[in-house]
Amino acid sequence: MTEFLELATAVKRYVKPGCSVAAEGFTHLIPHAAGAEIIRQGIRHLELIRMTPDIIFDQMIGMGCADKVVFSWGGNPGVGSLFRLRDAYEHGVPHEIEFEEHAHAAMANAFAAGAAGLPCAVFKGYRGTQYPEVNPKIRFIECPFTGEVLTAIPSHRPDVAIVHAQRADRRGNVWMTGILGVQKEAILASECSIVTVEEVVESVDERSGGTVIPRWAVDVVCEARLGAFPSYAEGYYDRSNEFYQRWGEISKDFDGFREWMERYVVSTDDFGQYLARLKEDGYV
Amino acid sequence: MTEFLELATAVKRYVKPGCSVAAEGFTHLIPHAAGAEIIRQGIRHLELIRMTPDIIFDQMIGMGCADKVVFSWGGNPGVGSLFRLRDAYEHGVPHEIEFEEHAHAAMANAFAAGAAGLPCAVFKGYRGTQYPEVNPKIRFIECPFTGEVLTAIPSHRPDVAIVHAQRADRRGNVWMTGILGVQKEAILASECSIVTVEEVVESVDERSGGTVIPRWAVDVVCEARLGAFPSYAEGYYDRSNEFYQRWGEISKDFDGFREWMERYVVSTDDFGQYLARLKEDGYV
Amino acid sequence: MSEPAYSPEEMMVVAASRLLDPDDVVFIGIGLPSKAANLARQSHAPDISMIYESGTLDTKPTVLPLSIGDPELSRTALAVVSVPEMFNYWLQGGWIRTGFLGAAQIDRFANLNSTVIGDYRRPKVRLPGAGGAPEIAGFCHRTLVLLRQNPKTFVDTLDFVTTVGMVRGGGSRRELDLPGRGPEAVITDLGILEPDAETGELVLTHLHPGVSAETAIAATGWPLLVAESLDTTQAPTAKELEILRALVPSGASNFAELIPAKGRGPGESPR
Amino acid sequence: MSEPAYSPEEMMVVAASRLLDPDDVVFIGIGLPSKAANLARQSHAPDISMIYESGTLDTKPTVLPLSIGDPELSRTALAVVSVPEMFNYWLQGGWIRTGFLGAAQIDRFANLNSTVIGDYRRPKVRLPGAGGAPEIAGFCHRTLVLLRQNPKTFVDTLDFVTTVGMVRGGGSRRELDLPGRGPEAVITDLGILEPDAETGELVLTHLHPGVSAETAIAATGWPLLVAESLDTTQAPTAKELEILRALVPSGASNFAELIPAKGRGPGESPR
Repeated sequence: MTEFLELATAVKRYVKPGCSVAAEGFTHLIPHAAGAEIIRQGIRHLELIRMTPDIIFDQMIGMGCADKVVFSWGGNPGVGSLFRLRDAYEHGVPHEIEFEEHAHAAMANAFAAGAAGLPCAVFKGYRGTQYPEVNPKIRFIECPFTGEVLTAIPSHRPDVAIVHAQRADRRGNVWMTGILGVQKEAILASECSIVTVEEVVESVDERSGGTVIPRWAVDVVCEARLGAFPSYAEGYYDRSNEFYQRWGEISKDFDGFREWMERYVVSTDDFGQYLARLKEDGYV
Repeated sequence: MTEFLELATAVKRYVKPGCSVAAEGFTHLIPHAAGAEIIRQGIRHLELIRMTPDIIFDQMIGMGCADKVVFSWGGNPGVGSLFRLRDAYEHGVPHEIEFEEHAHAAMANAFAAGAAGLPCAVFKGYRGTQYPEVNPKIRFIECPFTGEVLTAIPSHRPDVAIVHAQRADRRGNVWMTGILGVQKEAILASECSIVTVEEVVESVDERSGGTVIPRWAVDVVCEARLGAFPSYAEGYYDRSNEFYQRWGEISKDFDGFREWMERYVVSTDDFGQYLARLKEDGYV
Repeated sequence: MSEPAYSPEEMMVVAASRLLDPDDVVFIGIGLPSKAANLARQSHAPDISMIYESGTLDTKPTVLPLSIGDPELSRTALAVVSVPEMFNYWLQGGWIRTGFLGAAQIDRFANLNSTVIGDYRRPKVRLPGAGGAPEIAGFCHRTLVLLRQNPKTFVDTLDFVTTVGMVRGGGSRRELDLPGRGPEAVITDLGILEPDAETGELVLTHLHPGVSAETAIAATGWPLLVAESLDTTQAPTAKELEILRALVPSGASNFAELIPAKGRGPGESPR
Repeated sequence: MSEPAYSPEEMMVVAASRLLDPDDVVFIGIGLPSKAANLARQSHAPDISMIYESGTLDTKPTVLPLSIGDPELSRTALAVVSVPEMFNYWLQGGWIRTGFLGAAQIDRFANLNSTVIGDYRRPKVRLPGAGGAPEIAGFCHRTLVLLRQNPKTFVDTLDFVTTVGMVRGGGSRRELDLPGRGPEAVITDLGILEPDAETGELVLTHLHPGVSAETAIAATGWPLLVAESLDTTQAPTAKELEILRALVPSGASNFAELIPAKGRGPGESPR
């Protein structure tokens, strides 16, 4: 059954060096507060899994949290590059990272297969591309009925899933609405799950829309208001496209990035203070 | 794009002898009006596909529409036997039918794989059971990564899907809510789809709950009020558990069943008249 | 205090309901398992999570559903998922603690038949078939089985293996690589049987009040093993019987009254 | 009537938008494809079904989304599905008519690279990668590709094959058993290229007004085939330019204003 913890406590207890961590949320509901807390606690040697690394992984990569990154699209959506990811990939800055690269269809299927307790996902993908040459986890099998060649990849079974949602009720049932990405799959595929939420309410259900994940599939709920910023929480606040656009200048130069992270993330006590300082300095 | 047709016209145009027909709806939204229309038109030699044959297939089997039945649970839910299915299986009445038998997990996966354009579904099922001995479509493959033995079955790719839904809008977008079974999968897995609806409204969306299937995935919409009776349409009318309980006496004896079908289905013009006659005679 | 009178079926349902934990997550077959789970929720296990294969998670019916997809189940559910999602993510994914099943036949290793009586191709009785049972028994952490005990149901050899319990005993279930531990108890109208920890064979461990071991042995189609210390089930309490008897099955719907006089407007929810 | 002035990029987006049918069902990549599709919906194709890989089916944004998952997209969508459902049921299932892609490099068979410039392991430029492109190009009935034409983008040999077009030409795409027909047109800032029906190699078939074939040939890293009858694209109309220029990207959100002063009550929808 679900435990209610402070985010710092939850991260300390469950996110250990060496863990594989799926932090999902497809453009929407990206668990930025949890990502910042991992950085604040200086946790290293993580295997980070996310379809779209986005700013959350760019920050963690640049701050040295990752030994490995599993991903399928590593850009700043609509803006351009993720410079910390690029610097790690192109120049091993701040250190060499193993990159396991997929296409979206493969990543989505790997999460779905993990959620379904399967060792691998079978789909039609990668045909004719060079990905099978650079990723040994892409293999091909034959349909036992038609002989058609199908693609197989291992399922994702992370140690920890971290997702953000709009609400949980007091018992730990989680409610989310809008673009759901692979968040449900990430929770169900992982050994344990931490869900940050905008607010804790008396009760949740699907009767006026949305999706509920029952409390017995959720290990920890942490209240984290605005916890998806600069991503968004539908019904609560919009995506800060402006911050996404500014992230380029913030992160382009490694030293400037480290200074920025020091001021806003490392030296702040929590995400609330991070946001307050961003506000003070006119970022939002 | 969606065509709006009278149910009789849609059935005549799309349900031809020799067709495979998936008529889905898991307890809820069972397309009884369409089933009755197939019987009324005397269409035979069908391959009927449904997880739970229910009264809809019991009627079609007893009236000689089926050459083959693909199913995973063939009882009258909470009541007992489907006597027409049993009579066909046990005694070849009214004629021999080929039965292809699955478990629910397999049927659900076969529809999902069909919807996903895959030739087969891969899951963990049937382990230790005798089904693989009696159904040659159950095969086993190895995970190319772990060597674990997995179950494979061919996907369902029916010629026609028939489902019932609460609403369609005037452009053919279909809205349903409540228990959705494998209805979406049946529509997407099939060559063509007929959706009967309680009502046609100005517009539909998911903003206050429910699921929408876009018009470009639906071939035909037919208005069929109460078209799921004695099953139900959440928000419109409840399941007639009483009719399910009475179906045993109606269908137990073959001759009595044929007389009943003659009076209520064959000799009526449409489902409205069928329901009116049921009402006259105190069945509802 | 006088003991209330009760039927063997009532004893069976009450005994089964008590085996559900207060925070259990139960995948429920229709019929007696559904009765027992609803009794548990209304007595000692108000927080129990009830799951029906139609896709309803954490449902709280106030009337006893006739089918696994009654409107009462979806209306009172915390969440409703598609049937593929139910079987893949929730069941095969390993999230369900207890599977609650009935059957037509059982053997000494608690393997079940709900497919045919007689030959598969031309049986004496064609039963409904597998439904969700094979995978419920494979992937729930444990299984509870409810069925009446007599020589027709407790048989030496199943006519068809629909669902595996302890398979052929010993380590044979583990060889199938099924994550669930398998049957934990078989609750009958005579008593409770549990698989031996080593051999996996069912052993009679409890008798219901007034039932003798001889009766249970005579009702079993194989030489029934009887535990050395045989417990007696506690009789149903007055409270349990009261709740059980108040569990009214959901009935008919008069559709003519339920359909609105005029169509609803666009975007207007009919709930 | 004086011709309105326009940029090469505007010409490219307008030309691309015209290739969408009024009842098209389009899977849209972010950036120029998204601009072109939104222009189409606001001009000749108001009924077009726009699909973004974030799960939004038939969305009708009023502002140009910056990402493929902007709130504007889900708020105005007919339906929002999970990402596994989007890729499996809708894309791989064969329901999407047109895939609308960009890339960093293209070769003569319209194969695309959006992964790396240089060596895969230690590239000169690490690009964002595949995203949905390989399967969009494989399973949509046809693909339209938008990219600027110059020797850095139109290359003899891709640094990495992220996404296949006509593969190595001839029947090589059919051998991969991909259901979609592949690229139907490549729209650039200079003109339009289409694969030859036999060989699959791209042929320059249209030049935008004022562009010469020599310019297009010089901008191409392989010996470019030019159609015998070379058409000139119709210049953007004043109306098209007006709509295009009014397509304002969605901007910032001041979260402090959007969060309610106090928490919402249970069950109350925040919409």
